[in-house]
Amino acid sequence: MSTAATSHAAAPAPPARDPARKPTPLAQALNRALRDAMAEDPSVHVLGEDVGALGGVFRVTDGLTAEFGEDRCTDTPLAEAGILGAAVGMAMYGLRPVVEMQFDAFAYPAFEQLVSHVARMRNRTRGALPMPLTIRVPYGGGIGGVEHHSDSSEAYYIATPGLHVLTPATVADAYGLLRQAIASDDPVVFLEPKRLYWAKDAWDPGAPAAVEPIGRAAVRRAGTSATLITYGPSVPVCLEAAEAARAEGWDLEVVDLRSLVPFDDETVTASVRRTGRAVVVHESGGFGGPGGEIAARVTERCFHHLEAPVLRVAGFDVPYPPPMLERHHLPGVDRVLDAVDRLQWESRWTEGGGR
Amino acid sequence: MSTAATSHAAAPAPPARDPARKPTPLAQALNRALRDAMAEDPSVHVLGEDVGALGGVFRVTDGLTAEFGEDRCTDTPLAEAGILGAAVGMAMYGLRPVVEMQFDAFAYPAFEQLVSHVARMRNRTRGALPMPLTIRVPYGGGIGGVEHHSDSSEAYYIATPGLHVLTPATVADAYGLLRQAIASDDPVVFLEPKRLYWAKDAWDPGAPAAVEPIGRAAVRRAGTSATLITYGPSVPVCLEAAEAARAEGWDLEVVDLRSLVPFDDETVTASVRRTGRAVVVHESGGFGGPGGEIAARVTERCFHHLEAPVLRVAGFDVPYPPPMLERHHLPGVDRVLDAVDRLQWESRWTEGGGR
Amino acid sequence: MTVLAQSGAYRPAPPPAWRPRTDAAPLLPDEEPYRLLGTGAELDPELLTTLYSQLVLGRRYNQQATALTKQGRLAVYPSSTGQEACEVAAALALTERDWLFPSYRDTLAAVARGMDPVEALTLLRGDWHCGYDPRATRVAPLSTPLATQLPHAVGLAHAARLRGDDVVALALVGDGGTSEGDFHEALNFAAVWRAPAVFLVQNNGFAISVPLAKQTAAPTLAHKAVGYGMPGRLVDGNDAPAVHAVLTEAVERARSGGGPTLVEAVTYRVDAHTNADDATRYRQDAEVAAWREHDPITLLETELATRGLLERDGTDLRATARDAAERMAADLRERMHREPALDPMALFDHVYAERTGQLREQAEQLRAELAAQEDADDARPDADDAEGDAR
Amino acid sequence: MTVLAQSGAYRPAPPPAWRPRTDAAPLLPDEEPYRLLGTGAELDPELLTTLYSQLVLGRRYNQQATALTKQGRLAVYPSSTGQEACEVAAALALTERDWLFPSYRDTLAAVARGMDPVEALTLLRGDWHCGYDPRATRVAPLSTPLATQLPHAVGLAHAARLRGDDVVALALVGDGGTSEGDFHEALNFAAVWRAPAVFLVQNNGFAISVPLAKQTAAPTLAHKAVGYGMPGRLVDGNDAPAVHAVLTEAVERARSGGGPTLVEAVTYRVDAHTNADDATRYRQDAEVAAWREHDPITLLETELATRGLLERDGTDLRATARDAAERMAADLRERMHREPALDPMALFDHVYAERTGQLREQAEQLRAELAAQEDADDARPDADDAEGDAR
Ligand SMILES: Cc1ncc(C[n+]2csc(CCOP(=O)(O)OP(=O)(O)O)c2C)c(N)n1
Ligand SMILES: Cc1ncc(C[n+]2csc(CCOP(=O)(O)OP(=O)(O)O)c2C)c(N)n1
Ligand SMILES: [Mg+2]
Ligand SMILES: [Mg+2]
Repeated sequence: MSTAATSHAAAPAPPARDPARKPTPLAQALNRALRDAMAEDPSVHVLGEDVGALGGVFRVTDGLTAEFGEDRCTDTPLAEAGILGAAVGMAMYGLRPVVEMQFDAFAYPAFEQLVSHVARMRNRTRGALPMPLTIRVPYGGGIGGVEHHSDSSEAYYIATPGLHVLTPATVADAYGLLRQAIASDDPVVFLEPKRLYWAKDAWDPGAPAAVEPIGRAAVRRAGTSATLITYGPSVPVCLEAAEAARAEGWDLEVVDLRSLVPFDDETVTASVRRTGRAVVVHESGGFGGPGGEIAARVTERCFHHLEAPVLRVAGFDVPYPPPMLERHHLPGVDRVLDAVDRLQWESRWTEGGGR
Repeated sequence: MSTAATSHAAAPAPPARDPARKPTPLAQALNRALRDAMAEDPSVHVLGEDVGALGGVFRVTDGLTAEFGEDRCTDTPLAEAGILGAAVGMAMYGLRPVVEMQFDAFAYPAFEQLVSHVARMRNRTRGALPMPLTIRVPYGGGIGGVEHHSDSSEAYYIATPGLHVLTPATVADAYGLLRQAIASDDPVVFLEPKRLYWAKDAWDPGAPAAVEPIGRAAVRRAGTSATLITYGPSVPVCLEAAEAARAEGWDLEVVDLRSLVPFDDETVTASVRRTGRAVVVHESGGFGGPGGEIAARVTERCFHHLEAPVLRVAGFDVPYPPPMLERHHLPGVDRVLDAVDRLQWESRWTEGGGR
Repeated sequence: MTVLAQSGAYRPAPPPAWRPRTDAAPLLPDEEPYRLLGTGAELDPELLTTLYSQLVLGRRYNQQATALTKQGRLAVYPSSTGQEACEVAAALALTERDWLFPSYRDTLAAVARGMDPVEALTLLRGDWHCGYDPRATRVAPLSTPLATQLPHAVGLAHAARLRGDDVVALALVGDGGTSEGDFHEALNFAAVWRAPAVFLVQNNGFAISVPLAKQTAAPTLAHKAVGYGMPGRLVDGNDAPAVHAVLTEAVERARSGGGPTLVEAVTYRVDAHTNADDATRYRQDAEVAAWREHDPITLLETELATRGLLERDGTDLRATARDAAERMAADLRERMHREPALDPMALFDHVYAERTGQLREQAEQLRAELAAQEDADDARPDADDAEGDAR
Repeated sequence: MTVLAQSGAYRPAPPPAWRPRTDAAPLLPDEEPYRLLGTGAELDPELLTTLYSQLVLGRRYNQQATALTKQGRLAVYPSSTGQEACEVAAALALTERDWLFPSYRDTLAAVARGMDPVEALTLLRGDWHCGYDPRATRVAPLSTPLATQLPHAVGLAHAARLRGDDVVALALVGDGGTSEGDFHEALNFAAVWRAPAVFLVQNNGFAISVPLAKQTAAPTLAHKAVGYGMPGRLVDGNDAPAVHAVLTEAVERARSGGGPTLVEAVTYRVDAHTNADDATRYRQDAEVAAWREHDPITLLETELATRGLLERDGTDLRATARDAAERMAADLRERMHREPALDPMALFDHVYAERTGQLREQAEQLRAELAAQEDADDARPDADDAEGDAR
């Protein structure tokens, strides 16, 4: 596992005073969310490739077939458009399908079903056919995966009206956001940061901590010098960068978006207005990636508060590299700090804009 | 046809002094480009649905099968992934396939082939298997098309490294850019603005005007007050807005990007540095759309030249509306002028920044 | 059979004992398309007259809708003229609780199920995308992206069975649509899940301009069934009672747990692809003329005449059917000439269960624009016709 | 037959005269998988000994590659142990100018064609995505997205035929991969175009954990051929000469203009899906044990013994084969322990023919970072091992 994930376990979770709170891997909290949702609501059905006896290649569906039977957690034929399309039909009949796409790049065959149907069915039918679907997509790199196993495809999803796009970065959010996604009457693309599957936070499965609702960002670290706006696998990286930045005299705020759609302008704007500087950090490609949207809307809303342009730290605009080169591609602590360094700190003095 | 297209015919084309230059619809210039490319290079093959006897639903491939035979211009079975996948194989063998996707939304079934293979094959093989493919996609609305016939899907393509993304807005570019796309050794998603198919410019098919190369934007109207950054179907809208803006005392520059990837930072940045204000205009959805990227990179490069945040005028973040409502959705002249109006003109005086 | 029953890991004996799991023969279609008309088969007179009235109504509906495109009252109309037997039989083969999954060409099937034609035509009129409530009508939205509705039908049928409901899903697709990956994936899912689904391929010879010979090299499209392990049935698509019989049998098999069926109905698209299409570019009039000789209405009328069913209680079935059709057409014409009142603000109403902040902002923008426009219109002397130009 | 020859618009006679276009019988597979071993059939001794040596080599290759994953020298390895007969026969059925389209499991087929195993394993090592030149080797890149390579094979075969070249494309796919839409679309294109392509499905019983019974309800996967109008052939995938014979026939048919063939080879994935998989979660050891009894190497060795072909000119074929395999393994081991030298700047080299401005900027950024890092490393006392930790 990456050091990022390890440091993450340390950083945001409060010390486990409560004995019921045990270090729990993020994947296990997801598993628990599925189990609890299925137990509570018989209309929740899980389907996908290898989600049954195997429990999914990341074991997120482990034990569900044993507990709920094959009709509730179903190994499907190997055909992603078929899986998502069938889930659309199930949702039309009132079920709440939770679909697993095995890896991000293997969700692409289902793209037409996603864009042309999942995202549009409610609107098409003026609300008569809502799509209470959750599409779980393990995404991102950093796990040494060979080609097609490390894509970050969120740019495609956020550009598709009708979808909610969520991504947890903490164990509590893994559980809480997934429960909210399944309970939502709107379709949710639920992006699971692969390299955080094994990251642990202290967490009590018996009494899962409440989390902010869909559509709210969370300030993971308060700071005054600049805001790091980030999500998913880059949250631990930013927290680590913020720690390291103290040595340089910077006190960085870290905002974890949690929900890319709906976007929490309020929290983000408030933070950037306070700090006057911002860097957007994500692993997916820069050009046409979410960072452009975020930087643009922050700038639209905070222009006169900005001491420097909102900068972006993102994956390079290249196909995801092979394992031996991925460390050069992934935005790491150094690259984040380099960007912070370019936030025109001298202008504070030369232009006299005190804050 | 929309008034936008009509006004476009009037606006950018110089008066047809040369008698060989006749008012030519954009679709016809595309047809001519295909024909000339096929005549010049026997490795150019056209394939798609209804491209043969019918000549395509927009008649862009009209006459090609008659002239070059079914092996060169081929009606395929109705399966977009199959079409694009077969084209990949043809390109692997050294041909230059030109694929027609019948409408933008019907390119989605081919998304996996596009993202996982077309965009990556050269990189995957370290240059051994380039993909000299052109994928023609009629895009955008304004033609009264029922559901799925008016999508603007460029956000998906520009976020995919390995693809070039071009879109002509003039008859000369329709011909010139398509020839360049076919000649390119890289895969090109060639977005054809549907509602400009019937827009005419004076143009000589016997001696087609040379156009700027791939990767260069064109200043379609010089101005000093602010820059409208746009492309494809929104170019005529912006030109019309620029004309109308004269009444308000604004002298707007209009930059036609032509090539979304590669992006011409040089031309765009030079323009915005000159004018100090910019609005990005496109028809595709705002959130996660190309406008975010463009606004963000312009801001990164021109921050200290900007009198106001770069604003965006885009389609609403809704599934493309039915024909009876599309005029409310499409960014028109008024919406562009409203945005120009919000470019904080008073600050010029209050802050004393003369230009 | 439930999914559970098939759930055990597949444990093939090693190859020396390996056998194909079932014999393909019962899955293969007959050599000849199934026919009833002219065969002297026993047929329910009630069914024949109902089919006839519906075919006449359907033909008139197709004509009226086509006429409405010329009057600018429909954005586009893909006619099912010549295919009425398939459309009508599909509708009649279903009970009220069953679901129909039409493609964009199949408004007639919805109408034959009892849907208001104005609602059925909403999409093609340029009004909202889907003009009816699919849950109330058990008709899924008309599917424009080809074959994408087939997995929906499978999922819905599967869900209904999991719920223990007696529901069958019948999905319609064209010959062209069978080439799409979604066709393949849907049929495979249906067979593996033994979902109560029926797939009706209307092989009308063309996918826009592309003839069947460029679409497939299979003996028939019904032969595709064997690759999924479901029965394939071939039927004369212009023989209404034959299509009805084959579909009814397939629906009953699905209902009773026998799994899905693929039906190919051989028919012909007599009109152009849509009103916007020019069919002379890719086919000869002689071909169309030949198929007009095999018209579903004429065929059935001949049968009714042979059986002495055209006159009953002194009334002529043809006249009754024609009159009903004319009434429907007049009503449709009249109502389609009224401008629908669309609220532009509806753009934002159903994207999500609740408007996002983003959409609230955009709705405000549009509201302000509309208000400004109204003010401007009010200021004009001819303010009266400012509204009403929704097209 | 050229595409042109099929190009006329499809002009069916009206339904009364309508007939299925061909009889399905020649397309259907035999009831029993085709077998040669133990049948006493006439077989070329040269072929048998070549196959044997290659199988032994292949088995050793699988073992060595699996061992390399344990030593951290391969990122992942999907073993083809138990499937060597398919892999080797596929390679041997092709001439040098033919193309092979492997899936991620089929490095052995590439090696059996003569590719350097180190090049074949480049992807799985975590080094560059494709480690060989597909044009030089006529082996397409290993395809990870399932079934997506099949339309490529069709397109390439079609292109070669259009160019008048004598080239056949053989594409490999798993039983799971047959469920994907791309499988369907590729086979349909191949049949309609009569492309010189052969599709070999290695039905090894599983798609990761999912058994065949959850993948299809078809009698056999070979039965899918009939739905495309191409012959389907069923073969014992552990009978190397049988697979070779069936593929050779299919390749020859394709080469001579007879169009594509679908071959299903019934075999078994003896190892787990990859080294990262835990097969005990979804199958029993007894099943694996039963298949080990039907091992392709043992079967062929028995045949060779029966025919007295194990000893030739005083040398034992088994020993010769084993020695060659050990040499290959030792060489592979040795070379895979050398760290490949990857240049991080290569990230930007092949995204496009020329770097875009965007990529030039990003390359500069990385170059600066690497330089800064090198300076930092140089400053450290243990600067010697600063390089070389490419993993
Ligand atoms: C996925 C997709 N690709 C392309 C189209 C464009 N298109 C609309 S109708 C049509 C032909 C359909 O032919 P067929 O399936 O035979 O149905 P028919 O029109 O004959 O009823 C095409 C290509 C589409 N609607 N969806
Ligand atoms: C499009 C796609 N979906 C999912 C996967 C993940 N995946 C990798 S291998 C595999 C199973 C493949 O089974 P099969 O086709 O039978 O081949 P085998 O592994 O048995 O050789 C799956 C689901 C993938 N690689 N591509
Ligand atoms: Mg058709
Ligand atoms: Mg398998």
